[in-house]
Amino acid sequence: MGKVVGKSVGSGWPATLGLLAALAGTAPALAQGKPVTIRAVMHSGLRITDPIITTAYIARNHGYMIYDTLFATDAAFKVQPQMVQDYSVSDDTLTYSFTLREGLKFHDGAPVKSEDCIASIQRWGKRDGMGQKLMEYTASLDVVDDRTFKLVLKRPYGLVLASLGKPSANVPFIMPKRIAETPADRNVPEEIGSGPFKFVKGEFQPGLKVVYEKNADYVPRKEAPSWLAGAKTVKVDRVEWINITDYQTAVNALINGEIDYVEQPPHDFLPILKGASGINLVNFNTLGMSGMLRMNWLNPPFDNAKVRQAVLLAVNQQDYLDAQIGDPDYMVPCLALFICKTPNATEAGAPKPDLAKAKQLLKEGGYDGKPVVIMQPTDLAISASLGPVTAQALRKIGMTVDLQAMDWQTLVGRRAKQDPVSQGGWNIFHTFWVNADLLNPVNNVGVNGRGKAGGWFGWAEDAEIEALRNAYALETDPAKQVDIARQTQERAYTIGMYFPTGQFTQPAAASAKLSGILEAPAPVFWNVEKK
Amino acid sequence: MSALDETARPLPANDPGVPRKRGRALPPMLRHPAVLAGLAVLLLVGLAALAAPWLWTGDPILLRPRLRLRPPSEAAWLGTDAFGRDVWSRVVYGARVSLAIGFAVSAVSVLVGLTIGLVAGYVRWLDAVVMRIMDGVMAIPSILLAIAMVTLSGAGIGTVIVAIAIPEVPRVARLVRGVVLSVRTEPYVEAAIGAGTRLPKLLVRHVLPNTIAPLIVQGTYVAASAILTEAILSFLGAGIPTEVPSWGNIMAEGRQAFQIAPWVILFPGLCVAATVLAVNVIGDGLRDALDPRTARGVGVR
Amino acid sequence: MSRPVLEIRNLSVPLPRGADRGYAIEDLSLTVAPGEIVCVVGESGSGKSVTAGAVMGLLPPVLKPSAGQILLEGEDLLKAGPARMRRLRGGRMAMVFQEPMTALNPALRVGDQVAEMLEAHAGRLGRGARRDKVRQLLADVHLPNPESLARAYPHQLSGGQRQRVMIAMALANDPALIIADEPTTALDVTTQAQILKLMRELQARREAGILFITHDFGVVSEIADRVVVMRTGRLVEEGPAESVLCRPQDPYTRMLIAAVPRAEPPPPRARPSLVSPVLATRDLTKNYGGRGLFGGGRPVQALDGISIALQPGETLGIVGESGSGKSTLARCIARFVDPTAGHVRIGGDDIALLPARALHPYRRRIQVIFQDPYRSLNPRRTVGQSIVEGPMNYGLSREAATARAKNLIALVGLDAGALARYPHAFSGGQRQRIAIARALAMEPDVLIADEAVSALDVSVQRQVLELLEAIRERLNLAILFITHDLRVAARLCDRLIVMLDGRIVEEGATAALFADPKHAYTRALFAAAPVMKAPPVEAVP
Amino acid sequence: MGRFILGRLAATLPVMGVVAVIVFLLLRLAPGDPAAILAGDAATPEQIAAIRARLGLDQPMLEQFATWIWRLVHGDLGTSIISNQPVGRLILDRIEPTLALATSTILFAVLVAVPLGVLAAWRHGTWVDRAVMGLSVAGFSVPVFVLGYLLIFGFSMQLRWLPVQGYVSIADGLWPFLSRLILPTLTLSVIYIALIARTTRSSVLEVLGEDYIRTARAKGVTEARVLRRHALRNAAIPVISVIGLGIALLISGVVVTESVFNLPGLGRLTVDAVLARDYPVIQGVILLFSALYVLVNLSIDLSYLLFDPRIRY
Repeated sequence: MGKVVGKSVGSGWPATLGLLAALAGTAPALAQGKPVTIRAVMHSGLRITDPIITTAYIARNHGYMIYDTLFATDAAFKVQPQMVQDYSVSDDTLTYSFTLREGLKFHDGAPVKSEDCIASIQRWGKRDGMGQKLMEYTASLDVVDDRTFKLVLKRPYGLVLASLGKPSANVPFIMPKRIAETPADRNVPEEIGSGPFKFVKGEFQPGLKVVYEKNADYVPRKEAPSWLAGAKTVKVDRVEWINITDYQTAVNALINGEIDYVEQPPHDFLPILKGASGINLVNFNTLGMSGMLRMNWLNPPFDNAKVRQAVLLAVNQQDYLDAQIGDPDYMVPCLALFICKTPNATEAGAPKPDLAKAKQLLKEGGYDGKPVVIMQPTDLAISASLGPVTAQALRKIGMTVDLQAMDWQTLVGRRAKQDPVSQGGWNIFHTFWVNADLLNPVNNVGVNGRGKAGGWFGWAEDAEIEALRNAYALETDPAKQVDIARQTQERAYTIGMYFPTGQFTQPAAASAKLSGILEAPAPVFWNVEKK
Repeated sequence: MSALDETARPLPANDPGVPRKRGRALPPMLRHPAVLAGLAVLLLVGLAALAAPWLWTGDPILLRPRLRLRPPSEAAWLGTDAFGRDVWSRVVYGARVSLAIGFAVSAVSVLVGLTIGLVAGYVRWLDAVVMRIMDGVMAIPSILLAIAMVTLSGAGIGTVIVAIAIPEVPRVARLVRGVVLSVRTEPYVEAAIGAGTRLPKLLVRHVLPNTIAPLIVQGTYVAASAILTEAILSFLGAGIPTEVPSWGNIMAEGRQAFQIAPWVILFPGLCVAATVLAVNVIGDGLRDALDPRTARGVGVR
Repeated sequence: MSRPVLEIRNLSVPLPRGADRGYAIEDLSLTVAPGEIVCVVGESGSGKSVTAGAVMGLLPPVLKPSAGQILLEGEDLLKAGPARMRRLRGGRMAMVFQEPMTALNPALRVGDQVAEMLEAHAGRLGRGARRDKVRQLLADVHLPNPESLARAYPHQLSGGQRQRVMIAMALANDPALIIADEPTTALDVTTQAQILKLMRELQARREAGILFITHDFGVVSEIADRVVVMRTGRLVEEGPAESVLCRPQDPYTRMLIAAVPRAEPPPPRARPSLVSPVLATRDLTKNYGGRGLFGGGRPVQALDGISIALQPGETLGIVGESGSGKSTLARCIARFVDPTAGHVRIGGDDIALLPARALHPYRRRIQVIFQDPYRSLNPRRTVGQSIVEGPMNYGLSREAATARAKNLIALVGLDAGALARYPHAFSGGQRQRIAIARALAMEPDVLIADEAVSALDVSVQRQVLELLEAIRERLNLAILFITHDLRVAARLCDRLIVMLDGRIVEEGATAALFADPKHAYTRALFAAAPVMKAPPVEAVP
Repeated sequence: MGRFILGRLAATLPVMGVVAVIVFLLLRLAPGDPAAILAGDAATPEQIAAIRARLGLDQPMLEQFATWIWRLVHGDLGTSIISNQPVGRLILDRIEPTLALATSTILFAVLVAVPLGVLAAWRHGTWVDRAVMGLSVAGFSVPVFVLGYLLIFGFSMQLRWLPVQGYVSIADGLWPFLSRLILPTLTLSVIYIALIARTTRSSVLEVLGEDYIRTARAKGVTEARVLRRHALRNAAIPVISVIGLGIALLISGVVVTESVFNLPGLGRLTVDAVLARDYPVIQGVILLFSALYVLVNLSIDLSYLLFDPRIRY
């Protein structure tokens, strides 16, 4: 089951000094009256508080604090019930009926009813990839009574539970009906959920500081916590998210004891943190993350499959990982699109670097030497280093590259454009994903082949891969699902949908005073104690 | 554009620009010790920039991810940065960009400021309108104006130069206007008017030469602050394209690894400090040399 | 005779390398007895101010006396330390400076600045006693209601009043020696007369010796007991005032005295009968200030309905004190300033209210010579370029303009090589000649000389006046001559106009006006003009 | 006097107008679109268009400008597109740290720079003069984030005297408040010390050349008193104007120092808004800055009255 991870590092650079600081740093947490507070620095500032209208991870993390989910995935990739007491599936597998646990209450005191769950599922269904697919096959969602409701499918669909319990990016959080009825493109007016923490609206400073308080009425499950499933018991009074944009300052503040937790310290700082005493490196997200190189199928030269193939042969993962991470302990070279060491992991169809063939394919693909625009986000450390590596690799096979630096928001705005390069369009951009979002062909947007209508940025279009994805969704036999995943990967590589620049793990850094940090695809603060 | 919030450069707020006691041609500026020292440093940096390829430098853009963040050694004199690029080559090539920006910004802001200042100083009814616009531009904090322009219109050396220059223009314009207002009542200007000289020739021949001295001084300060501003802009991720090596870029990228690889920031930082110091010292030296009030002249009456 | 208050023995003050001569002062000896006024007179650069500075110990660090002694009541000041000198300065010796407008601290009340003199030396005086003493001092120098004046700020006082305050300050601690460095040069002639009278009266009542420095022999003859004449740092002649003025021994002294224009009008020149005037103004008015967006208060009237006429070849003098509006009149006629109302006819056309663009053809016909030689030529253009600029504006080719410049530069008495040189290579007098050449290059109908010689030394002044006389004869040129110095006006002008507060108070032929001035103000003006008592002495070139 | 103030306040309107137009155009003409940013990663073009409509970004530019001005006149700065908080409140949250840092920096800078400037002027030409000016220019030439890191590394990490980052309001305790201001103030004031020292030196130098200083010396007054009573008062005006400029710059937020020391000031708010194309916030904050800039100038001009009796308004 979930294990508490953390190797305490005692020896090394001014140990005694560090210990002294830890003691003298902040008043002992146990002093009566003073609320036990965890001060954490997350990877970015929370501005949009609606986890449904945006796939930003900070909004998802916020969601896990104040909302609860019907189902949740555990460490063994199994979907376990969370708010659901028990559920049953009809013989023809078309009707799922769910019954909620006793005594579930929203923060405003109102009990959680079936109508709340149905409204939340419908809002989530409008925006999330797997949600949209589920809604495609759903005939109706009916209330049976306050604690029981039914989901009736049009035809058998294998991923009902996998969708309702998906761990990341647009998690189906349950909100009160009145809030869930907010249109899917507008921020929720109030932050009311039924999760283990309450959102303190008064102290919220967008982009600066977010404060959560323990939800005394929350009734955790009996089972032991495992990933996002099991008991969500809160063991502190308050959690404050502070946004420190300068990582140097964040690391120094952690070493000085001014803060207790840094979610994503850049890898360059890990040696310092290892050396500092009173600080543990906690790799809560063992599944890790992956970088992705994405080409735009609408604009030449990448509208031609041969040129896309050439790119896949020109680049190699080691360069990306060296530039991005540097420290071998945290690199995981792996060419499996659906992430190594997971059920769908396979290296089938993976390209091997071959510059000669790449140059030849380039000629065959009719590359005319026009500069290729690579968008590089300078203010997002993790993906800033990928652009230059691609640029150098493409230059090696004779392509001219225009590496354009911009900030992340500009990139997000510009990649949504389908215009030609001359009118603000683009050719290549890089981004990174939490691996939990890439586990299967349906969830992994990179292999979405719906092109312009409903496809992901880059608008890859391929009927064959769409057929494979549908087959995967409808397949209930796990062995067959793995085989369909393999075929999807082979197809994806042949038509060059994207190139995985390598997996890496990103440990968090926590003060030695914290214990009980759970291993999970998202940074969660239940079960964490502060001595 | 002065890095206004971080590095507001000296504003000769009260310096009327026109030395009161006239009648002396420009004394040789080079005698002034400070100016010599400054010029020496500037020359050194300039030469290094020009002779970059022959100063044992490799390709400043070549990435060698395996050799990332190595300390200064035989192979890489100033160590390597987060992409394994040779810091020595990048600093030397970076000199080209930083110096170019420094002096291009200075030239643009002085030229534009000069024209606006001359017009505002001489054409009275235009003066009020132009000055209100200048106030408006000055009221906007210039680093924000620069960031907005660079972020909104895409990073590129040209954009950065314009973005840094524009907030400087009002100061230059105001300085020139001050000079024009005090010069136009000088007897020899009135004599020229009396002799029928038309406005354009009058401005160029009689008014303009008097603005040269204060403009040179102002120009040096603008150049110094432009180099710093470029560093600040790159630091905030809104500066020159990351591949193009400039001192600002190198420092911006080296910021992350300051505690474990301080050399990436320190060497370009030293270069920026030395160059800005040199340019400022030249500015100060010029101002003292060109301004008879503080120059040591002996008047016997 | 009791011990001299001040005795300078063989004082020498070297100049730093690179100056035009070796010494600022060379082997100077002079004495000032108690109750005596010793005038030190000399042209600019004669070292008289350096002498004053040496005595007070206020020379710039670069000028250090290298030989000799300065004895103040027997004590050698060159040996006194800074602290001792500080006690003496303002205590036993005090100084009155030339520029009253800038000599007082603009940010402090007048009374406080006088009181500071007492604080620095008469420490034991209480606050109340000090205030009374200040009021007493201000009364001594005949300042109106000292009580309120003490609370005023310097900019609220006139030039004359400020100079009286400086004198009151100097007298505060009953010093043995008062040094006055050209105290009246910057003042109007009437104010100058009052200050000189005041100094004689105060000096009679107190036993202080006065070292009075000036370049104006008129002032010397008014006030000096003994006279010291200096030239390029050396003492040229010294003796009682009467003998030096009437029987000057040294040729340089004689030349100086002869160069001082007499206050007597010249023999009347043969004047052609009245012809239509080349220049005439009618009811010319000019107001400053008034209804600006933020400008406050009532408009200031500089010219109030001035009507004058200038005949061809005639020299019309306009005399008046500062603030009388004479310069404004000149600037209105030359259209450097736009008149508020009235007419200015030049050869029949009224240019008073013409827009600037239409003025071009008329600019040529009126040329102006300015007061400050050091600012009337563009330092960055050669003399030749400055002269040819005008004619070329009116279509003359470069060659023709240069030829004209060549013979004009000769006409004004300079060598042709001057055309290629820059203004800073010339003296004040030479620059004024170049300015005249530049004006004549336009072949104007009217030449306006606005205080054209006021800034020049007496000897140089005389040469320029002679040049103007020669030119007006040769070119039959009409000149509008503006000055505050009656002696200069008397020498050059055929007719005179006396102005006061923007209006003409009297007008007439120079000789007639000098003979019996009608208007009270004109009479006061003539009385105040410092006139050489001694008989005329023929000039030795 | 009252008339002057009213007149100057009236004069601010055109300036503010110019600022409003410049900022508005700058944002609207530039690439990058807040709607796309708000719509997030998986948004479809239709959804982005819907958001644009809701925010009124699809109306003609003139209309958008008119509505913004109309609401502005009624005191409504609009709400942030990204965090849909009222812009007014966003600014209010951030104004205290900026004001605290600005005040402490200017006070510290003036207390250090003015004496230095006077000393340099008094000892004009000697090594003291060159040393002071050299130091001030050096201070000005060092990039501020390098200085910031060094100070943190020295005082916070090694000596542990001062906290690394953060801002504590003065209401929550004087020492926690002060301890977090010391290092940012030091980092930032170096630049202003250079600026003010240089201006003080040239202004005092100019005054020392005036006639009334010579008169004071002729009165036998001690050199120190000449400086204090005569020179300083008259040298004050240019120094005040450069201090005024300094205040205006500090209020506009010092982005880098705020990010290095994690001070939640106006500078970072603006930069984040610019990077996120949050038009209402950018417009609101920049209008605030220009209003403050103009008010600071006005108060500077009024302060001249204290120093120079000749000035009449």
